[in-house]
Amino acid sequence: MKARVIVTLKSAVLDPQGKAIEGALHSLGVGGVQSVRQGKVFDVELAGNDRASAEAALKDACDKLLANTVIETYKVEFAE
Amino acid sequence: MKARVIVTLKSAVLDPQGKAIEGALHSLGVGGVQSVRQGKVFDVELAGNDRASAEAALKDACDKLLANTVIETYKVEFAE
Amino acid sequence: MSEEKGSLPVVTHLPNTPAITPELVAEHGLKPEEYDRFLKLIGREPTLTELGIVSAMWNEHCSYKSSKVWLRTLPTTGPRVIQGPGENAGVVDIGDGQAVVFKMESHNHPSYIEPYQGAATGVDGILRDVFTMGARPIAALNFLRFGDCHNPRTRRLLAGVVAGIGGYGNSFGVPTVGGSVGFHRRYNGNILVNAMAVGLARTDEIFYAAATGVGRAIVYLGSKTGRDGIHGATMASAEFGADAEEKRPTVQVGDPFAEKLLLEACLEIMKAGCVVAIQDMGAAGLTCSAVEMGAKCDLGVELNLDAVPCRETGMSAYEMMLSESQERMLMVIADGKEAEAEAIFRKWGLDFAVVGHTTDTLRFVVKHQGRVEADLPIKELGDEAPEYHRPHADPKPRPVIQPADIRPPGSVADALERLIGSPDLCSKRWVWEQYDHLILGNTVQRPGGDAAVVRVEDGPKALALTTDVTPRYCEADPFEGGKQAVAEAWRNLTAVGATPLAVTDNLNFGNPEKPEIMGQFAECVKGIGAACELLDFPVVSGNVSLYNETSGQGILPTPAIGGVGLIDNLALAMTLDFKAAGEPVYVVGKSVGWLGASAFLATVCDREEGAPPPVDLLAEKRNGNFVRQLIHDGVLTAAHDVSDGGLLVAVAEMAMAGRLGITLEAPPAGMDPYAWWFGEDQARYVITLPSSQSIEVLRKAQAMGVAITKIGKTGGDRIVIPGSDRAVTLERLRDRHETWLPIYMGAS
Amino acid sequence: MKPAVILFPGSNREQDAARALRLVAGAKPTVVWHAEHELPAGTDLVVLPGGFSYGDYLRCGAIAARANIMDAVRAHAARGGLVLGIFNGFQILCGAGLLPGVQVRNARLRFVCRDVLLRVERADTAFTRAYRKNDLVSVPVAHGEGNYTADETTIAELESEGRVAFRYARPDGRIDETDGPNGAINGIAGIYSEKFNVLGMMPHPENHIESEIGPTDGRGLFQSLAMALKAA
Ligand SMILES: Nc1ncnc2c1ncn2[C@@H]1O[C@H](COP(=O)(O)OP(=O)(O)O)[C@@H](O)[C@H]1O
Ligand SMILES: [Mg+2]
Repeated sequence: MKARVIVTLKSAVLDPQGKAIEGALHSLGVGGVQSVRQGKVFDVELAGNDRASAEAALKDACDKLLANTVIETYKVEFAE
Repeated sequence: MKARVIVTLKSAVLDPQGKAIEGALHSLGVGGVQSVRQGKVFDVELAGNDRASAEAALKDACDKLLANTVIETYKVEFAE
Repeated sequence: MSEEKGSLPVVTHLPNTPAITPELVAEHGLKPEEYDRFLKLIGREPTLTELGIVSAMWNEHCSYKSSKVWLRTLPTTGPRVIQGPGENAGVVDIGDGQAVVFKMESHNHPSYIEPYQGAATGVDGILRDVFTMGARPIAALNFLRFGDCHNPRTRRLLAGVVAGIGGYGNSFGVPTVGGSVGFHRRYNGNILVNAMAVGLARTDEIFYAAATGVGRAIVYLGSKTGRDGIHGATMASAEFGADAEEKRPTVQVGDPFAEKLLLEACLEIMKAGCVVAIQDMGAAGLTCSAVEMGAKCDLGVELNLDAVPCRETGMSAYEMMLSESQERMLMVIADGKEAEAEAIFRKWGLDFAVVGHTTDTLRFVVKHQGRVEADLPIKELGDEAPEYHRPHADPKPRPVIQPADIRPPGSVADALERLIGSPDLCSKRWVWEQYDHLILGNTVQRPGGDAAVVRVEDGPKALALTTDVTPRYCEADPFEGGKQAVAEAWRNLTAVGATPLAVTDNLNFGNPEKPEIMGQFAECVKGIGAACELLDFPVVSGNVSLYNETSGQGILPTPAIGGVGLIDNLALAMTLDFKAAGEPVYVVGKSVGWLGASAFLATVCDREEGAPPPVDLLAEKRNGNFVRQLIHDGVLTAAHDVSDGGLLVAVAEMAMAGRLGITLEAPPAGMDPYAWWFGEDQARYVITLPSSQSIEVLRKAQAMGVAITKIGKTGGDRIVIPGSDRAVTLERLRDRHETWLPIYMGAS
Repeated sequence: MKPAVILFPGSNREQDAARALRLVAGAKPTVVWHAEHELPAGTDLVVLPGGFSYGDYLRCGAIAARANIMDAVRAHAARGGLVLGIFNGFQILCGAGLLPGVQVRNARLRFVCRDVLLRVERADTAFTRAYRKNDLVSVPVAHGEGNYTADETTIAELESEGRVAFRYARPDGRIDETDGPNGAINGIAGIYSEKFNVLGMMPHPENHIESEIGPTDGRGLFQSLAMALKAA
């Protein structure tokens, strides 16, 4: 089973990388970009196909490792 | 308008990050994880609400900056 | 070129689908006559895997087919040389049972396509070359050339390359202590990324690639194999065309973390006595490493690809043999030591697999899924590689430029400011602050001086390290330019008080199939050889990078020289900064005011013309030995070699570093001031000493026949130039020197 | 003094730390592999050295923070034992919850290796007693992710409890908030735990200890530890 975990910075946390990218896009003349925030995505391949237990395992993975919940939030998605 | 750009490594490209995370999840006893590949996500705020022109701008942004098309592929999604 | 081999065992039936077409041969970069040669060698049509193997072995990168005849002329031996060219890295004795192990290698083409990963994997490969020999890496350097700074790609390439070198070296944990950065439009389509690594080993614990003993296990170690860089080695030898984009997916990604583990695991199993032979998988991975292991000592090799750890599914024999996945090694393990070796590798979390064994058949046999995919004569794959004596045209000599031919646009002070803030001569702090140059705690002289100085273990010995070449000179006169590159490296080592030991080189040139390029190559090598010979500075390792050409435009001939010197007691090392006010400043060596091919002419007058300064190697040796002796006698307070920009730039660098000014004396009577201040005569140093020592030093110079001229006295906060419209404050100079690069890179 | 230096896969300044302990504090450090469950008996100081554990691939220090040995380190700290985390070691301490906050990418988004000035915020701890309060000491930094940050409450707490150990300073002693090496909030270069027995810092005192190599301002930290552990 394939799942995708998306980890993003909490909105109150400063994102220097996003800011830099924003600036760079402006100077490259890419039109209309107002703000950019950068995050991470993990594409995970899981054994079995029980959605609920997979979701539990991924939540566990996020809390233990994938996200730093001090500054980040996460979301788990499953491919249809 | 909000859009999300997801940049992932082409499948044949080595992903040292993913490999290390995979190993760590195993040793933390997170069940059922077979493989992990890491990517980036950019949450972009755009002016206006013309989907087509936004999409064109983001494609441009990806080719010029957000993705390293030598080793990465990207996908643009719009929030409903 | 060589006599016919009469009695090779010939395998007649290997199923080969697809059939080998002329197109397929061409795609593999083999010329029709080279393919014919291969056919004759094996006596039948090759399989696709065999074609891949031979294309890897016979391409320029692995076989040195265009350069070998010239490389053979270089001096490569000396009383301290333990291992010259031919192994993964050169090895030089530094006494006390210790040896320095070093080499330089290019990653030019991959870095142009993907600057971060290209540069990172360049560092990756050269570090592995050094620790394969049993040495722990203790320093890294790099030599970089980019296109014109107005070229839109330059900024991005520079940023990516520097980040990649830092990203890899910093994480791996080796201090990057020196290098060189320059710009020229002739590198617009072909940047140069040459990486050098230096390691330390015990003289009795050096490891080699040559296997011994029949029937011994060949073990695969490190990371898994993927489809990375297939055709990478071929790419490194092909001129760029408009289809460069097509070649993109062959870029590899470096994994410094895996390499660090590989280093520790390799050194651990070497210590444990498990290793008979070791070879890293570099260009054309498994193919080159396995063939070299066997061919070097008359053994056959049989590989079973089913055992190769793969990271992707369904990889074919062809792909496995040509993959350039990084962080991999091949080893022959000592009898009875497999289990111990495997335990060490597992502890470090690395793959370990027996993938073959040595044989007495002199054949290179590759099996996959029950099929023989290749069965080739192993020695001939290496020894019978084509070797070309390519036609070479003699370079056209350029006229000597007289000072009277030059009309500089401003004053001497203006020219100094221009030069010190120019892309080539400005401070490269923006670059080296992105490299961890302090890790391991032995960096005595950091980047910014003449040569980096790195302590050996707990001292008192230290190594001096530098990379040099002046491509403008090589373009103007390849022979003198080749000599000069060696002389400048030798001089930089001498200026910090080191005794030069040996060099590694990285010969970067255009398309060798053009006689004028081959002429540049031949003359540069001759010049390098002449200088190395006379200066007792043998070449112990190196690398050749040809086909640095885009749309017919070749790079400037750029034979980068990496020099290594020894300091017996680092308390006696020398630095270039002015130390105290009121000290006399001298220039050692004769000045005629040579402006041809100078930085002044190029930067200030916008003219790239004229013959470069000739290098008098005897004077070079005499003057250098004189300065080194003064340093060892503890007489000097500062020393700096004179190179790009001439005397005034050298003095300004010393003043900026010491935050102490100088009042200069007028040029000698009859000397044109621009020629005096900016001429690039060779074999020169600027030195300072306490005035109490002056008489004695002048006497010694006279006794040794060394020219020495007083040029000023330290003190104040500016450079006072007689006859100039104004003095130049150090503050202004430093501002010029330090800000060009950060501003160019858009850094705050 | 009985220090243990923890070795994680990808650590690379463990020898630098061991050398400083040897040369300055006269100690014989034991190197302990991350997969161990116990510290050597009698360990009175744990050092988490610099490096790129697990390549810093997920977030700096994140994977190492979950290593077996970290439970033993946590227990040691809970007993009041001394713990020093330098650079990656600091990142690991934050990742393991032994210190609050997090290090993010340097504000200029580049790795930076250079000497910086640190202001010693207090000289009454086991780590700083050989210095004086407000001393300015020169030590190098070498990191790409050293931009220390935490939520407002945490920062307020750190400040009010006097738990900032070092700040990046200018030569005149003022705090360098804009021009520091990494953009850390309030110029924070290092912090203490609540009981002042755990110190995490980004700069490298262990690289400034020998006069033949360069400045020696880093010695004070190791001298302090030697004093503290002798007194204990
Ligand atoms: N890419 C680089 N990496 C590290 N150090 C560099 C780099 N480029 C230049 N430097 C350092 O800047 C100083 C000046 O370089 P350069 O002008 O080429 O010296 P020289 O003329 O003495 O050979 C040297 O100490 C050199 O090591
Ligand atoms: Mg020099």
